[in-house]
Amino acid sequence: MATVRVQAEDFDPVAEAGALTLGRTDVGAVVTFTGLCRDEGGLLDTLELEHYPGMAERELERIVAQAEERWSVQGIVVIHRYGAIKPGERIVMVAVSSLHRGEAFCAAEFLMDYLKTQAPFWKRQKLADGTSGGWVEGKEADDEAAEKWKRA
Amino acid sequence: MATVRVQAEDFDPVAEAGALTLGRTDVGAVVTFTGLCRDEGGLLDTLELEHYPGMAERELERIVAQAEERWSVQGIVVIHRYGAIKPGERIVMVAVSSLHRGEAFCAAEFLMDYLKTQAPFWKRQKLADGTSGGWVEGKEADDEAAEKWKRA
Amino acid sequence: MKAVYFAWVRERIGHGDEEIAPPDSVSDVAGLMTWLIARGEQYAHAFENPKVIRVAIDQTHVKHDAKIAGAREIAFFPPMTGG
Amino acid sequence: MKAVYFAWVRERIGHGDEEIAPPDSVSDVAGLMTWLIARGEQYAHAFENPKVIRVAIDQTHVKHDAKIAGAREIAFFPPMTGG
Repeated sequence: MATVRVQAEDFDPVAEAGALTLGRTDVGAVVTFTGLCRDEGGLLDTLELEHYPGMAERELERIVAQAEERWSVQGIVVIHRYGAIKPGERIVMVAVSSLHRGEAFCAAEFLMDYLKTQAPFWKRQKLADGTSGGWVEGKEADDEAAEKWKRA
Repeated sequence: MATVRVQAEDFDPVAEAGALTLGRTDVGAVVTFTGLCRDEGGLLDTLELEHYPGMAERELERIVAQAEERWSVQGIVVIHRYGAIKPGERIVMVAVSSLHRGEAFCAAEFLMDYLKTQAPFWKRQKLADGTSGGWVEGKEADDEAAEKWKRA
Repeated sequence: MKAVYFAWVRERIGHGDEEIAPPDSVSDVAGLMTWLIARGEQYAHAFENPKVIRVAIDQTHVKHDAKIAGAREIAFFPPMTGG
Repeated sequence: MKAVYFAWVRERIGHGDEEIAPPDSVSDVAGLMTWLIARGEQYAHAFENPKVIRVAIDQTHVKHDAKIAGAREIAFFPPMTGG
Protein backbone atom coordinates (compact mmCIF):
# COMPACT_ATOMS: atom_id res chain seq x y z
CA MET A 1 0.00 0.00 0.00
CA ALA A 2 1.63 3.17 -1.15
CA THR A 3 0.38 6.71 -1.56
CA VAL A 4 2.34 9.21 -3.65
CA ARG A 5 1.08 12.72 -4.16
CA VAL A 6 2.52 15.91 -5.63
CA GLN A 7 0.36 18.89 -4.81
CA ALA A 8 0.32 22.64 -4.22
CA GLU A 9 -1.93 22.40 -1.15
CA ASP A 10 -0.74 21.76 2.37
CA PHE A 11 -1.31 18.29 3.81
CA ASP A 12 -2.17 16.85 7.21
CA PRO A 13 0.67 14.56 8.30
CA VAL A 14 -1.48 13.11 11.06
CA ALA A 15 -4.32 12.05 8.83
CA GLU A 16 -1.89 10.79 6.17
CA ALA A 17 0.18 8.72 8.58
CA GLY A 18 -2.98 7.68 10.42
CA ALA A 19 -4.21 5.96 7.27
CA LEU A 20 -1.31 3.50 7.66
CA THR A 21 -2.70 2.12 10.92
CA LEU A 22 -6.43 2.82 10.62
CA GLY A 23 -8.40 -0.28 11.56
CA ARG A 24 -5.26 -2.43 11.62
CA THR A 25 -3.78 -4.42 14.49
CA ASP A 26 -0.76 -5.85 12.65
CA VAL A 27 1.41 -2.71 12.49
CA GLY A 28 4.30 -2.50 14.93
CA ALA A 29 6.07 0.68 13.93
CA VAL A 30 5.37 3.94 12.13
CA VAL A 31 8.13 6.39 11.27
CA THR A 32 7.25 9.77 9.83
CA PHE A 33 9.42 12.53 8.46
CA THR A 34 8.14 16.04 7.89
CA GLY A 35 10.29 18.60 6.11
CA LEU A 36 9.47 22.22 6.88
CA CYS A 37 10.37 25.56 5.38
CA ARG A 38 12.88 27.37 7.63
CA ASP A 39 12.91 31.15 7.76
CA GLU A 40 16.73 31.22 7.69
CA GLY A 41 16.92 33.58 10.62
CA GLY A 42 14.22 35.85 9.22
CA LEU A 43 15.91 36.27 5.81
CA LEU A 44 13.42 34.16 3.88
CA ASP A 45 10.04 35.39 2.74
CA THR A 46 8.94 32.52 0.47
CA LEU A 47 10.32 29.32 -0.92
CA GLU A 48 9.25 28.77 -4.52
CA LEU A 49 9.22 25.14 -5.49
CA GLU A 50 9.32 24.33 -9.18
CA HIS A 51 8.68 20.77 -10.28
CA TYR A 52 8.53 18.65 -13.41
CA PRO A 53 4.86 17.65 -13.61
CA GLY A 54 4.45 14.00 -14.43
CA MET A 55 8.07 13.06 -13.87
CA ALA A 56 7.89 14.20 -10.21
CA GLU A 57 5.11 11.68 -9.49
CA ARG A 58 6.78 8.95 -11.56
CA GLU A 59 10.14 9.44 -9.88
CA LEU A 60 8.61 9.36 -6.39
CA GLU A 61 6.78 6.17 -7.34
CA ARG A 62 10.04 4.65 -8.54
CA ILE A 63 11.75 5.57 -5.26
CA VAL A 64 8.86 4.07 -3.28
CA ALA A 65 9.08 0.87 -5.35
CA GLN A 66 12.79 0.65 -4.57
CA ALA A 67 12.11 1.02 -0.84
CA GLU A 68 9.40 -1.64 -0.99
CA GLU A 69 11.77 -3.99 -2.76
CA ARG A 70 14.52 -3.40 -0.26
CA TRP A 71 12.68 -3.51 3.06
CA SER A 72 9.70 -5.40 4.34
CA VAL A 73 7.30 -2.53 4.91
CA GLN A 74 3.52 -2.50 5.28
CA GLY A 75 2.72 0.94 3.90
CA ILE A 76 4.35 4.08 2.54
CA VAL A 77 3.09 7.63 2.12
CA VAL A 78 5.08 10.28 0.23
CA ILE A 79 3.67 13.75 -0.31
CA HIS A 80 5.63 16.64 -1.84
CA ARG A 81 4.34 20.15 -2.35
CA TYR A 82 5.20 22.61 -5.11
CA GLY A 83 4.54 26.32 -5.52
CA ALA A 84 4.95 29.08 -2.95
CA ILE A 85 5.72 27.91 0.57
CA LYS A 86 6.08 30.19 3.59
CA PRO A 87 8.42 29.71 6.59
CA GLY A 88 6.93 27.26 9.08
CA GLU A 89 4.91 25.46 6.41
CA ARG A 90 5.35 21.83 5.48
CA ILE A 91 7.16 20.96 2.24
CA VAL A 92 7.34 17.18 2.23
CA MET A 93 6.42 14.16 4.29
CA VAL A 94 7.17 10.49 4.22
CA ALA A 95 5.59 7.91 6.49
CA VAL A 96 6.44 4.21 6.64
CA SER A 97 4.75 1.44 8.59
CA SER A 98 6.24 -1.99 9.28
CA LEU A 99 6.22 -4.87 11.73
CA HIS A 100 9.49 -3.80 13.35
CA ARG A 101 11.13 -0.43 13.80
CA GLY A 102 14.37 -1.06 11.90
CA GLU A 103 12.69 -1.39 8.51
CA ALA A 104 10.52 1.70 9.01
CA PHE A 105 13.49 3.86 10.04
CA CYS A 106 15.68 2.66 7.17
CA ALA A 107 12.99 2.96 4.52
CA ALA A 108 11.97 6.47 5.67
CA GLU A 109 15.55 7.72 5.62
CA PHE A 110 16.20 6.06 2.26
CA LEU A 111 13.07 7.67 0.79
CA MET A 112 14.19 11.12 1.94
CA ASP A 113 17.78 10.67 0.79
CA TYR A 114 16.70 9.47 -2.65
CA LEU A 115 13.90 11.98 -2.99
CA LYS A 116 16.34 14.83 -2.32
CA THR A 117 18.65 13.85 -5.16
CA GLN A 118 16.32 12.08 -7.61
CA ALA A 119 12.92 13.74 -7.56
CA PRO A 120 12.65 16.68 -10.00
CA PHE A 121 11.98 19.61 -7.66
CA TRP A 122 13.92 22.86 -7.45
CA LYS A 123 13.82 25.48 -4.74
CA ARG A 124 14.19 29.21 -5.28
CA GLN A 125 14.30 31.68 -2.40
CA LYS A 126 12.42 34.94 -2.28
CA LEU A 127 13.99 37.00 0.48
CA ALA A 128 12.30 39.14 3.09
CA ASP A 129 13.97 42.26 1.66
CA GLY A 130 12.11 41.71 -1.63
CA THR A 131 15.07 40.41 -3.62
CA SER A 132 15.52 36.95 -5.06
CA GLY A 133 17.84 34.74 -3.08
CA GLY A 134 18.37 32.69 -6.20
CA TRP A 135 18.11 28.97 -6.76
CA VAL A 136 19.09 26.72 -3.88
CA GLU A 137 22.17 24.74 -4.82
CA GLY A 138 22.30 20.97 -4.54
CA LYS A 139 24.33 19.91 -1.53
CA GLU A 140 27.15 17.43 -1.73
CA ALA A 141 25.99 16.11 1.65
CA ASP A 142 22.73 15.07 -0.03
CA ASP A 143 24.55 13.20 -2.79
CA GLU A 144 26.64 11.44 -0.18
CA ALA A 145 23.54 10.53 1.83
CA ALA A 146 22.02 8.94 -1.27
CA GLU A 147 25.29 7.20 -2.19
CA LYS A 148 25.56 5.42 1.16
CA TRP A 149 22.52 3.27 0.31
CA LYS A 150 24.41 1.84 -2.68
CA ARG A 151 27.23 0.67 -0.48
CA ALA A 152 24.95 -0.65 2.27
CA MET B 1 13.29 21.52 24.95
CA ALA B 2 12.49 17.98 25.98
CA THR B 3 9.32 16.27 27.15
CA VAL B 4 9.49 12.89 28.85
CA ARG B 5 6.36 11.19 30.11
CA VAL B 6 5.52 7.75 31.47
CA GLN B 7 1.79 7.22 31.67
CA ALA B 8 -1.01 4.65 31.55
CA GLU B 9 -3.20 6.73 29.25
CA ASP B 10 -3.00 6.82 25.49
CA PHE B 11 -1.37 9.85 23.88
CA ASP B 12 -1.91 11.86 20.71
CA PRO B 13 1.26 11.66 18.60
CA VAL B 14 0.04 14.50 16.41
CA ALA B 15 -0.47 16.97 19.22
CA GLU B 16 2.75 15.86 20.91
CA ALA B 17 4.89 16.20 17.78
CA GLY B 18 2.99 19.34 16.83
CA ALA B 19 4.27 21.04 19.96
CA LEU B 20 7.78 20.83 18.47
CA THR B 21 6.88 23.15 15.60
CA LEU B 22 4.00 25.21 17.03
CA GLY B 23 4.57 28.90 16.34
CA ARG B 24 8.13 28.26 15.10
CA THR B 25 9.67 28.99 11.72
CA ASP B 26 13.18 27.70 12.44
CA VAL B 27 12.49 23.95 12.35
CA GLY B 28 13.57 22.09 9.22
CA ALA B 29 12.83 18.47 10.06
CA VAL B 30 10.62 16.44 12.36
CA VAL B 31 11.00 12.67 12.68
CA THR B 32 8.49 10.70 14.70
CA PHE B 33 8.41 7.07 15.71
CA THR B 34 5.29 5.40 17.04
CA GLY B 35 5.45 1.86 18.41
CA LEU B 36 2.18 -0.04 18.35
CA CYS B 37 0.87 -3.23 19.90
CA ARG B 38 0.62 -5.97 17.26
CA ASP B 39 -2.02 -8.69 17.58
CA GLU B 40 0.50 -11.37 16.55
CA GLY B 41 -1.84 -12.82 13.97
CA GLY B 42 -4.81 -12.72 16.35
CA LEU B 43 -3.03 -14.62 19.15
CA LEU B 44 -2.66 -11.61 21.45
CA ASP B 45 -5.43 -10.29 23.66
CA THR B 46 -3.52 -7.76 25.78
CA LEU B 47 0.02 -6.61 26.34
CA GLU B 48 0.71 -5.92 30.01
CA LEU B 49 3.50 -3.44 30.50
CA GLU B 50 5.18 -3.38 33.89
CA HIS B 51 7.56 -0.54 34.69
CA TYR B 52 9.82 0.67 37.48
CA PRO B 53 8.15 3.90 38.60
CA GLY B 54 10.65 6.68 39.09
CA MET B 55 13.52 4.93 37.38
CA ALA B 56 11.57 4.68 34.10
CA GLU B 57 11.28 8.48 33.93
CA ARG B 58 14.87 9.01 35.07
CA GLU B 59 16.27 6.54 32.57
CA LEU B 60 14.30 8.08 29.69
CA GLU B 61 15.59 11.51 30.74
CA ARG B 62 19.15 10.18 30.76
CA ILE B 63 18.70 8.75 27.27
CA VAL B 64 17.25 12.06 26.05
CA ALA B 65 20.22 13.92 27.57
CA GLN B 66 22.61 11.61 25.72
CA ALA B 67 20.82 12.27 22.44
CA GLU B 68 20.91 16.03 23.03
CA GLU B 69 24.62 15.86 23.76
CA ARG B 70 25.32 13.82 20.66
CA TRP B 71 23.21 15.56 18.02
CA SER B 72 22.19 19.14 17.43
CA VAL B 73 18.44 18.83 17.92
CA GLN B 74 15.82 21.46 18.64
CA GLY B 75 13.32 19.42 20.60
CA ILE B 76 12.60 15.88 21.79
CA VAL B 77 9.43 14.18 22.98
CA VAL B 78 9.45 10.70 24.52
CA ILE B 79 6.26 9.13 25.84
CA HIS B 80 5.99 5.55 27.07
CA ARG B 81 2.85 3.87 28.35
CA TYR B 82 2.49 1.18 30.98
CA GLY B 83 -0.39 -1.04 32.03
CA ALA B 84 -2.79 -2.97 29.79
CA ILE B 85 -2.48 -2.24 26.08
CA LYS B 86 -4.68 -3.74 23.37
CA PRO B 87 -3.65 -4.67 19.79
CA GLY B 88 -3.62 -1.60 17.55
CA GLU B 89 -2.97 0.75 20.48
CA ARG B 90 0.12 2.92 20.80
CA ILE B 91 2.85 1.89 23.27
CA VAL B 92 5.58 4.45 22.78
CA MET B 93 6.47 7.49 20.73
CA VAL B 94 9.55 9.58 20.15
CA ALA B 95 9.64 12.78 18.14
CA VAL B 96 12.72 14.84 17.32
CA SER B 97 12.95 18.21 15.60
CA SER B 98 16.11 19.70 14.13
CA LEU B 99 17.39 22.05 11.44
CA HIS B 100 18.37 19.23 9.09
CA ARG B 101 17.00 15.74 8.60
CA GLY B 102 20.12 13.73 9.42
CA GLU B 103 20.18 14.72 13.07
CA ALA B 104 16.48 14.08 13.59
CA PHE B 105 16.65 10.61 12.02
CA CYS B 106 19.76 9.62 13.98
CA ALA B 107 18.52 10.93 17.31
CA ALA B 108 15.09 9.29 16.93
CA GLU B 109 16.60 5.92 16.08
CA PHE B 110 19.15 6.23 18.90
CA LEU B 111 16.39 7.08 21.38
CA MET B 112 14.40 4.00 20.39
CA ASP B 113 17.42 1.68 20.40
CA TYR B 114 18.52 2.86 23.84
CA LEU B 115 15.04 2.99 25.27
CA LYS B 116 14.47 -0.65 24.25
CA THR B 117 17.49 -1.90 26.17
CA GLN B 118 17.87 0.67 28.97
CA ALA B 119 14.46 1.85 30.09
CA PRO B 120 12.93 -0.36 32.82
CA PHE B 121 9.78 -1.68 31.12
CA TRP B 122 8.77 -5.31 30.75
CA LYS B 123 6.09 -6.77 28.51
CA ARG B 124 3.91 -9.74 29.35
CA GLN B 125 1.45 -11.23 26.87
CA LYS B 126 -2.09 -12.24 27.67
CA LEU B 127 -3.28 -14.45 24.86
CA ALA B 128 -6.65 -14.49 23.11
CA ASP B 129 -7.28 -18.04 24.36
CA GLY B 130 -7.19 -16.76 27.94
CA THR B 131 -3.76 -18.13 28.82
CA SER B 132 -0.66 -16.14 29.65
CA GLY B 133 1.84 -15.96 26.84
CA GLY B 134 4.52 -15.24 29.43
CA TRP B 135 7.08 -12.47 29.58
CA VAL B 136 8.47 -11.20 26.31
CA GLU B 137 12.17 -12.04 26.09
CA GLY B 138 14.79 -9.41 25.38
CA LYS B 139 16.01 -9.68 21.79
CA GLU B 140 19.66 -9.92 20.90
CA ALA B 141 18.85 -7.75 17.87
CA ASP B 142 17.88 -4.97 20.27
CA ASP B 143 21.17 -5.23 22.15
CA GLU B 144 23.04 -5.11 18.85
CA ALA B 145 21.03 -2.08 17.74
CA ALA B 146 22.02 -0.26 20.92
CA GLU B 147 25.65 -1.40 20.66
CA LYS B 148 26.10 0.07 17.19
CA TRP B 149 25.83 3.61 18.60
CA LYS B 150 28.93 2.96 20.72
CA ARG B 151 30.98 2.08 17.68
CA ALA B 152 29.55 4.91 15.58
CA MET C 1 18.13 -1.23 52.42
CA LYS C 2 15.13 -1.83 50.23
CA ALA C 3 15.19 -4.57 47.60
CA VAL C 4 12.73 -4.27 44.69
CA TYR C 5 11.91 -6.87 42.08
CA PHE C 6 10.25 -6.63 38.68
CA ALA C 7 8.68 -8.87 36.04
CA TRP C 8 9.49 -12.58 36.42
CA VAL C 9 12.04 -11.89 39.17
CA ARG C 10 9.15 -10.41 41.19
CA GLU C 11 6.84 -13.29 40.30
CA ARG C 12 9.32 -15.95 41.26
CA ILE C 13 10.20 -14.29 44.57
CA GLY C 14 6.53 -13.73 45.30
CA HIS C 15 6.59 -10.05 46.25
CA GLY C 16 7.67 -6.75 44.75
CA ASP C 17 9.77 -5.26 47.51
CA GLU C 18 11.14 -5.89 50.98
CA GLU C 19 13.60 -4.52 53.50
CA ILE C 20 16.81 -6.52 53.60
CA ALA C 21 19.81 -6.31 55.95
CA PRO C 22 22.72 -8.24 54.51
CA PRO C 23 25.81 -8.62 56.72
CA ASP C 24 28.84 -6.40 56.08
CA SER C 25 30.61 -9.35 54.44
CA VAL C 26 28.22 -8.91 51.49
CA SER C 27 29.91 -6.09 49.63
CA ASP C 28 28.80 -6.17 46.01
CA VAL C 29 25.79 -6.95 43.85
CA ALA C 30 27.00 -10.47 43.00
CA GLY C 31 27.51 -11.21 46.69
CA LEU C 32 24.05 -9.88 47.48
CA MET C 33 22.48 -12.20 44.93
CA THR C 34 24.31 -15.17 46.47
CA TRP C 35 23.08 -14.07 49.91
CA LEU C 36 19.52 -13.74 48.63
CA ILE C 37 19.64 -17.21 47.01
CA ALA C 38 20.37 -18.67 50.47
CA ARG C 39 17.09 -17.20 51.76
CA GLY C 40 14.94 -19.80 50.07
CA GLU C 41 13.79 -21.68 47.04
CA GLN C 42 11.87 -18.83 45.49
CA TYR C 43 15.06 -16.68 45.51
CA ALA C 44 17.09 -19.59 44.14
CA HIS C 45 14.59 -19.83 41.30
CA ALA C 46 14.64 -16.08 40.60
CA PHE C 47 18.45 -15.94 40.56
CA GLU C 48 19.12 -19.40 39.03
CA ASN C 49 20.87 -17.73 36.09
CA PRO C 50 22.45 -14.68 37.77
CA LYS C 51 24.16 -13.38 34.66
CA VAL C 52 20.84 -12.52 32.97
CA ILE C 53 19.71 -10.46 35.98
CA ARG C 54 19.94 -6.68 35.57
CA VAL C 55 20.52 -4.56 38.66
CA ALA C 56 19.95 -0.92 39.52
CA ILE C 57 21.18 0.84 42.64
CA ASP C 58 19.12 3.89 43.56
CA GLN C 59 17.51 3.77 40.12
CA THR C 60 20.75 3.71 38.13
CA HIS C 61 21.91 0.66 36.16
CA VAL C 62 24.97 -1.02 37.69
CA LYS C 63 27.11 -4.07 36.95
CA HIS C 64 27.32 -7.10 39.19
CA ASP C 65 30.65 -5.97 40.64
CA ALA C 66 29.16 -2.68 41.91
CA LYS C 67 29.57 -2.07 45.65
CA ILE C 68 26.34 -1.93 47.60
CA ALA C 69 27.53 0.16 50.57
CA GLY C 70 25.28 3.20 51.04
CA ALA C 71 22.58 1.94 48.67
CA ARG C 72 19.04 2.82 49.67
CA GLU C 73 17.25 0.83 46.96
CA ILE C 74 18.52 -2.13 44.97
CA ALA C 75 16.41 -3.39 42.10
CA PHE C 76 16.62 -6.77 40.37
CA PHE C 77 14.92 -7.44 37.06
CA PRO C 78 15.18 -9.30 33.74
CA PRO C 79 16.49 -7.69 30.54
CA MET C 80 14.14 -4.88 29.59
CA THR C 81 11.57 -5.27 26.84
CA GLY C 82 9.94 -1.87 26.54
CA GLY C 83 9.52 0.19 23.42
CA MET D 1 11.00 15.95 -30.20
CA LYS D 2 10.08 18.21 -27.36
CA ALA D 3 12.76 19.82 -25.19
CA VAL D 4 11.78 20.99 -21.71
CA TYR D 5 13.80 23.11 -19.31
CA PHE D 6 13.53 23.68 -15.57
CA ALA D 7 14.82 26.06 -12.90
CA TRP D 8 17.80 28.16 -13.96
CA VAL D 9 18.20 26.23 -17.20
CA ARG D 10 14.69 27.39 -18.11
CA GLU D 11 15.41 30.94 -16.94
CA ARG D 12 18.63 31.23 -18.94
CA ILE D 13 17.08 29.84 -22.12
CA GLY D 14 14.06 32.07 -21.69
CA HIS D 15 11.27 29.52 -22.16
CA GLY D 16 10.15 26.25 -20.63
CA ASP D 17 9.67 24.05 -23.67
CA GLU D 18 10.03 23.95 -27.43
CA GLU D 19 9.98 21.59 -30.36
CA ILE D 20 13.46 20.77 -31.62
CA ALA D 21 14.60 18.83 -34.69
CA PRO D 22 18.29 18.00 -34.38
CA PRO D 23 19.95 16.37 -37.43
CA ASP D 24 20.59 12.63 -37.41
CA SER D 25 24.27 13.29 -36.72
CA VAL D 26 23.25 14.32 -33.18
CA SER D 27 22.94 10.92 -31.53
CA ASP D 28 23.33 11.31 -27.79
CA VAL D 29 22.51 13.73 -24.97
CA ALA D 30 25.98 15.29 -24.93
CA GLY D 31 25.77 15.89 -28.68
CA LEU D 32 22.32 17.42 -28.29
CA MET D 33 23.64 19.88 -25.69
CA THR D 34 26.45 20.90 -28.05
CA TRP D 35 23.89 21.34 -30.83
CA LEU D 36 21.67 23.47 -28.56
CA ILE D 37 24.61 25.64 -27.49
CA ALA D 38 25.10 26.57 -31.18
CA ARG D 39 21.54 27.93 -31.27
CA GLY D 40 22.44 31.09 -29.38
CA GLU D 41 23.84 32.89 -26.41
CA GLN D 42 21.04 31.99 -24.01
CA TYR D 43 21.68 28.28 -24.70
CA ALA D 44 25.42 28.76 -24.34
CA HIS D 45 24.76 30.35 -20.96
CA ALA D 46 22.40 27.57 -19.83
CA PHE D 47 24.84 24.84 -20.87
CA GLU D 48 28.11 26.64 -20.05
CA ASN D 49 28.97 23.90 -17.55
CA PRO D 50 27.42 20.84 -19.21
CA LYS D 51 28.56 18.39 -16.58
CA VAL D 52 26.25 19.85 -13.91
CA ILE D 53 23.21 19.53 -16.18
CA ARG D 54 20.86 16.63 -15.42
CA VAL D 55 18.87 15.09 -18.23
CA ALA D 56 15.74 12.99 -18.44
CA ILE D 57 14.42 11.25 -21.54
CA ASP D 58 10.68 10.63 -21.44
CA GLN D 59 10.70 11.41 -17.72
CA THR D 60 13.45 8.98 -16.77
CA HIS D 61 16.91 10.12 -15.62
CA VAL D 62 19.65 9.37 -18.15
CA LYS D 63 23.39 9.97 -18.43
CA HIS D 64 24.98 12.22 -21.02
CA ASP D 65 25.97 9.28 -23.20
CA ALA D 66 22.35 8.12 -23.56
CA LYS D 67 21.10 7.84 -27.15
CA ILE D 68 18.30 10.19 -28.09
CA ALA D 69 16.79 8.23 -30.96
CA GLY D 70 13.07 7.68 -30.38
CA ALA D 71 12.83 10.17 -27.53
CA ARG D 72 9.58 12.13 -27.36
CA GLU D 73 10.58 14.49 -24.52
CA ILE D 74 14.04 15.49 -23.37
CA ALA D 75 14.35 17.51 -20.16
CA PHE D 76 17.34 19.56 -19.02
CA PHE D 77 17.63 20.82 -15.46
CA PRO D 78 20.07 21.58 -12.62
CA PRO D 79 20.73 19.15 -9.74
CA MET D 80 17.50 18.68 -7.83
CA THR D 81 16.86 20.41 -4.53
CA GLY D 82 13.52 19.10 -3.36
CA GLY D 83 12.71 17.55 -0.03
